[in-house]
Amino acid sequence: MKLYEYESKEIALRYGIPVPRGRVASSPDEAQQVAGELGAVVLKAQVLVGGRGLAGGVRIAESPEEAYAIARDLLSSSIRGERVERLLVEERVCIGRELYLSLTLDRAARRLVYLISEMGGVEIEELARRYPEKIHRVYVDPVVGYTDYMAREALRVLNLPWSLLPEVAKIMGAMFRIAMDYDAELVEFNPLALTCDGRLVALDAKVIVDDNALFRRPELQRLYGRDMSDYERRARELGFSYVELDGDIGVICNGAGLTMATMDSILYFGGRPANFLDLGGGASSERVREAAKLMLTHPRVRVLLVNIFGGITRCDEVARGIVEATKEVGVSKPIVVRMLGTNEEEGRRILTEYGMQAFSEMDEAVRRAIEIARQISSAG
Amino acid sequence: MKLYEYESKEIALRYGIPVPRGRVASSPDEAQQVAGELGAVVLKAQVLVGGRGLAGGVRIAESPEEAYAIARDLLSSSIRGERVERLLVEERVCIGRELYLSLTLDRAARRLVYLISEMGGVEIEELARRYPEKIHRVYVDPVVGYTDYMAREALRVLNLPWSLLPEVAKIMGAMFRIAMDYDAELVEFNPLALTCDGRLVALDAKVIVDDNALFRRPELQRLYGRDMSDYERRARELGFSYVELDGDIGVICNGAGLTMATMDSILYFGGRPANFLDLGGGASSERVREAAKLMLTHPRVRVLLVNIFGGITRCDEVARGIVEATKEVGVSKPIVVRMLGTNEEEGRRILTEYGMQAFSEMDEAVRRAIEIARQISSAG
Amino acid sequence: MGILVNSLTRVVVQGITGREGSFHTKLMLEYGTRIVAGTSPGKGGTYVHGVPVYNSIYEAVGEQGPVDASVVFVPARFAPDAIYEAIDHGLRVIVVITEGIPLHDEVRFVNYARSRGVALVGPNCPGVITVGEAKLGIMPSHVFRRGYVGVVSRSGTLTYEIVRELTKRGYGVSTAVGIGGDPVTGLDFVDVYSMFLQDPETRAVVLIGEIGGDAEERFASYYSKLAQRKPVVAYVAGRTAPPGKRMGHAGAIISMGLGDYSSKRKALEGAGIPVAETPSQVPLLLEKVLER
Amino acid sequence: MGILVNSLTRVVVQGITGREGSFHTKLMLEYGTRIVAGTSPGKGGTYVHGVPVYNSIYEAVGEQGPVDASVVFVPARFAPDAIYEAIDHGLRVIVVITEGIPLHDEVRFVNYARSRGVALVGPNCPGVITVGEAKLGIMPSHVFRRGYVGVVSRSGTLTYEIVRELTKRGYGVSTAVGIGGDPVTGLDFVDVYSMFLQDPETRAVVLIGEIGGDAEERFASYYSKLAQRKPVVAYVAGRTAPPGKRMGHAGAIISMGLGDYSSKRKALEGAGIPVAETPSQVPLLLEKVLER
Repeated sequence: MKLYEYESKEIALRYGIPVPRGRVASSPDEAQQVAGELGAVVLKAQVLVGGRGLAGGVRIAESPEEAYAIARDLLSSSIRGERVERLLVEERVCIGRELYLSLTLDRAARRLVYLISEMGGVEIEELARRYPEKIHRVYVDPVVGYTDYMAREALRVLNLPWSLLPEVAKIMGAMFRIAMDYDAELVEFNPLALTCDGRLVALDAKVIVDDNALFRRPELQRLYGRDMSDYERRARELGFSYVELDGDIGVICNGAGLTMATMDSILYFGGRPANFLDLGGGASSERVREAAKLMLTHPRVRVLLVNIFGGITRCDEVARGIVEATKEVGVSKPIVVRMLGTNEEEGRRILTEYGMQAFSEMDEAVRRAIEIARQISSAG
Repeated sequence: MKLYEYESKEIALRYGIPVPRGRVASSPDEAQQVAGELGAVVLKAQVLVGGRGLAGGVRIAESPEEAYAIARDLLSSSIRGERVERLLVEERVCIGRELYLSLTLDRAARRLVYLISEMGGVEIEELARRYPEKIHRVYVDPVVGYTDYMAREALRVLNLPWSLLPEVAKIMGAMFRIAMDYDAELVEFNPLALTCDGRLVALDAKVIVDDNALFRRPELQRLYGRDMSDYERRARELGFSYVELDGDIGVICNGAGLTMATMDSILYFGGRPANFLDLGGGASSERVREAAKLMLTHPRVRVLLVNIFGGITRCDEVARGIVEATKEVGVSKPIVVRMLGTNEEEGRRILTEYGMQAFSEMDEAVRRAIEIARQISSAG
Repeated sequence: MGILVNSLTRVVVQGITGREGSFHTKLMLEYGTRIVAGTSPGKGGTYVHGVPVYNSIYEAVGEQGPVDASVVFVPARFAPDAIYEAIDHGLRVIVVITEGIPLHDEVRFVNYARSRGVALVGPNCPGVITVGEAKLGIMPSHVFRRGYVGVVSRSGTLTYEIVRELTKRGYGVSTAVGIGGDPVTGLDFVDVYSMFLQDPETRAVVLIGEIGGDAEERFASYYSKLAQRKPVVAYVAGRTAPPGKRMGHAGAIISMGLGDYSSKRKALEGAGIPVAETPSQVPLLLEKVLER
Repeated sequence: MGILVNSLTRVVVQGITGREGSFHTKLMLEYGTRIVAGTSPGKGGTYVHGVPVYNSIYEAVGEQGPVDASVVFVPARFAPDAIYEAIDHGLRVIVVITEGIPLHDEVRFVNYARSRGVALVGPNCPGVITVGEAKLGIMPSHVFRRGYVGVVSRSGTLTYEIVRELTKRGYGVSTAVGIGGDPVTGLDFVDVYSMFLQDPETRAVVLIGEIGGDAEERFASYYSKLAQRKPVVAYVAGRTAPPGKRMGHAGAIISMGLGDYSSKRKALEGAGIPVAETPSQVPLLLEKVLER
C-alpha cells in the first residue's frame, strides 16, 4: 500500500530526515494561509498515481493569492484518473543538485538494497532503463542492518563533501528503521536535494507498506483500500484478488497464475480481458456467486469467462454459485464456463440442468468467449 | 562484570519477570522495617562470590526482631573474603519446584544458548559436572533472536502445564532483550521457582555484563572495578590485566598467553606465582615502572620475575622502567629479568649499567626466580 | 529418483489441526506420504487422521524419532516461528504453503535457511510432489503421471493446468516443485533446475514463470552459461498484466521497471529456451526440444 | 604454499592511519606483504608509508582494483562496521587485530562471515604470517624461519616464544595463524588444521591453546575421528589460572564448569596429541611425533 507524499514525509520527519517546511491543504483558503506563512511555495497534488509532475500536479506560487488560485485549480482536477483532494503546500527550496536515494527489496539478492544515484528527479523506472550504470547498489543484510560504511559509500557515489557524512548516515540509518518499523517495502526520496546552501532535504518522499504486514500495523490497516476503484474495493472486500483492465471479457479463475494465463490466452486468441479476478482456493458457492454478480454487473463486461481447475476448489460449488448469480442478476450476459477436476460431474449436471454447458479444455472456452464478445460487439 | 542479585532483579522486574517482593537493607533497622512490611522474610547477603548459601549468607527470619538480629550478624560478616555491605530482604515464597533457566554464550556454536533444567537450585557448574544430560540447550541465532517455539520447548523440558506458556514466553523473551540491551553475557535465574500456587518466580538472579561493551553502557561503566581487590583495582587503573594468586613470585610479562605460560612454568619447576600481570603490547618505560612498583610493594611478593618477548614492546623501555622502579621503591626485593627481541642489546646495556643481568631463556629465568624465592623463604 | 522428497522422506505437518492442514494431511497420507507426526501448539496428545499431534517438533522428534521434512500450514503471523523451529531442529526440506507472510520476515528466514543449507520451498506455494512417492503440499495428485519431466513453477493451478496438458500428451513428471509466488522465495528456478540436473530420471524441465522480479531472467542467464544441460521449455504468465498492480501473488507485480513479460520472454528465448504462448502449447514445444 | 595468505595476496589495511595501523603497515610492507591500499574514513587522499589511503573499501577497490584480504586495526567500537564493509565487498580473508570488541557484536559478524564463506581470523589476534611471503598482523617476523610446521594459536607473545624454540631447534614454519583470544572467533583450531591438511608443505602442526571454552576439546574430538592426519603437538597455557577470573584475554576464563587446563590436556592426550609442559618442550615433542 502506497502512502501519500505528505504521510511519507511525516514519517521521515519523525525519524529526523529533513523535509521542506509545509502543510497539507484541503481548500484554496488553507493553501493561501500556508503560503502566507511560508512565502513563495510549491503546491503539490497529493495523488498516488505516478507522473504527477508531467501531468501538471506540481505548481509554484509566488504569492498567497496565486497559491489560492492554483489550489482552486488543482483541487477541482483529476490526475490520471485520480481526484485531487489534498495539496501539500511547501516552502520553495533552492536546489543545487537533485539526488536519488531509496531502500527497497532486491529479489535476486533476497535482501534489502539501497539504490543511490546522482541523477535524482527522474523516475527510477526511467533511470533504470536509460542509465542503469548510474544506479549504485548497497545491499543490506537482515542481520547487519544499516552500518556506517554504507553512508561513506553513498557519500562517494553522490559526490558529496565529507562534512555531510553525519547527515547521510542519519538519513540512511533512518530509512532502514522506517523499513523495519513500518514494514515498508520501499522508502524513497526522489529527489533528495542538495540545496544551494549545502544542506540535504528530501523534496519528495514515497513509502510503500507491505500489504501482508498490515495485520501488525493497525494504524496503517485502516488506510487499506483507499486508492482502489469501486470494483476493486468491492472485490477486495469479498476477499478476491482483483485488478481492473480495459477489455470486455470478464474473467473469473482460481489461482493467480491460471487467471493470468487465462487473460493472456484471451489476448493470444484475439480478445481483450476486462479484469483479473482470482477466487483463491476452495471458494464456496456463495463466494463464486458474489464474484459472478460483480462481473455480470460490470458495465464493460460483455461476456463472462469462468475458468476453474478444481483441486481444493470444487466444481459443484462453482456451478451452484454461477447459477445463483445468474438468477439473482437476471441472465443479462452470456457466461462461458470451463471446469475440471474435483466434483466435475456434479458441476456439469448442475449447469446442464440450468441450460448451461461447460467446456473441458481451456483453449476452447477462451475461443468461445471471444467469439461471443465479437458477436455482441458487432451486434451492438 | 557481575551485577549483584538485587541489581539483576531490578532489571528482571523492569522486563516483566516476576521476582519476590523485597528491598535492599544496609542496616539492621532497615531490615527490621522491611520485615515488618513483608512478614516472614529471607535475608540474603549481597556478595559477588559464589557459594553464598553454603557459607550461611541466606537466612530466614520469622519476625521483624529476628530479621534485625540476623541482619546485624550478616552485615558485620564477610563471605569468602567479601564484606557484606547490603542485604536483600524478601518475602518468603512457598516453593513447589526449583527450576534452572539461563541465557549465555555457547562458544562452540558461536551463538547464545538457553540452558534449561528441571534441576534448579544447584549451581550450574555442579549440574553440568554431575548431570549434564539434565541440561537442555536451545540455541539462539543472532538473526532470529528469541522465538516462541523456544518457550514451548522449555515448557516441555521443565514439565510445566500448558497454561504457563505465556509466562515462560515472556520470561525467555525478556532474557534475550536483557542480553541485548545490557550487553549481558549471562542472564541466569537459579532457582526459577514454581510456587506452591503454580506461579513462576525468579528467586535468584544473576546478570554478567560484557566488560568490552561497557563503553556503550555508561550507567554500568561507573560500577566497574567495585568487586576488585586493592591491587587488582590499582593494576586495572594503570591499564594492566591483573589477577591475584597466592604464591610468592611476582610475575610481569607482555601478552596474556606468555604470562600464563610463565606462571605455569613457575609451577612446573616447583615455585608458586603471586599474580598474573600482563603489560599488554608496546608498554612505555613509565608503564613498566608502575607495574614493577606495584609488584615490588606487594606484601606477598618475595621475588619479581619479568619476562618480556619484545615485539611491539621494546626491551630498552622495559629495562628503563625496571631501573626506575627499583630506584623509587628502593631495591628491597630481587628482580629476575628475561628479555628478548626488539632493542634487546640496549635493554641489556641499561640493566648491566645498573648492576642487573638479563636472561635470554625463559626456563633459566624461571628457575633462577624460584631459587631466590626458596632462599628468602628459608632465610625468613 | 526425482528430487527433494521421496517415499522414504519422514514428514511432519506443522499446523496439522487447522482446516487446511487437516484436510491436506488426509490427501497426503492417501498419496502415500510418510507423515510421522504433526504439530499444533496446545493440541499435543490428539490425533489427526491417525497422525499423532505434538506441541512442538522437539516433542514430535522425541516420541517419533528424526524427521526429514516439514510442510507448514501455520497461519502467516505464526509461520516464521514454525519455520525457525523446523530449521533449528535440523529438518532438511521445509515446504511453506502459508500465504501472506510479511516480506521482512521472509527475508530473514529465507536467508537463515539458505545459510544453513536447508531447502526451503515457498512460502506461498503449492508444495512438492515426487509422483507416486510423496506429496508435501496441496497439489491435486490425480493430474500427475510419473515420467521424466521435471516441473518448476511460481504458480499453483497453472501448474496443474500445464501438467494436465503434459499428461494428455503422454508426458509424465518426475518431481514438480512450486517455488512460490512471493517476491522472496527459498529455492529459486536455478536451485531446483540444478537439482534436476543431478537427477538421472529427469530428462527435461518445464519452467512456469510469471511477471514480477527477475527470477526468469536470472535463470536464463545461468542456463546460457551451463556446459551440461537438460532441455527446458517455459511458460510465462502475465502478458496482459498492467505495471504497478499485484496480480494475486505478492510477487507478481511489474515494479521499478522490472519484471514485465517481454523482458522474461526475451531473456528465455535468448538463452535458447522456447516459450509457449498458451498452456496447451507446452507439450508441443517439449516434443520439439526432446527431438533435438 | 602455506595457507590463507601468500606473496600474491592483495591486502587492504583498515584503520591504516592510526598509531598501530601505521606502525605495522610499515613492518608488513618491509616483510613484502602486498598492501595495495589503506582505509581511514575522512583521511582519503593521503598516504601512509607510500600506501594510498581511501575513505572506504569501495573507493579503494575503485582506484586500486580488487583486493583479497584485509587487516583490521580499527578501534573496537568501529571495528564491526569495518568488518561488514570488508565482507560485503567480497574480501575472502579478514584479519581482525582489534581487541575489546563487545561479545554480541562478535557473535553477529562472526556468523555473518562464516555464512558467506569468509575466513575471518580473530578478533583480538596477532594475525597470520606465511613465512617469507606475507604478514597480515603484528607478529615479530624475525623469529620465523620458513619450514614445514604449521602453527595455530589463541595467543600472541606465547606463539613467538614457542616459534623461537622451534627455530632454535631447526624447525621452520609454513604459516602461523593466531585465531584470537576472545570467546568467539572466526576461524577455530579445526578450521585452520583442516587448511593445513590441504597444504602439501605443512607436515606437522603446533597447536597453542589456553584455558577457557572448549576449543581444544573440540579439536581433540575432531582429530581423533580423522582418517588422514598430520601429527600435532600442543601447548596449553593457564594451568595455574583460578576459576572465574579472566586471564588477560576475554576468552581465557574458566566459567560454568568449562575450560580448565586438566580437561583440555586430558582431551588432547586422549586423542594422541602430546602436550608440552613448558614452551621449550614443544620442539622435543615435535621431534618425537615426526619420528613415528
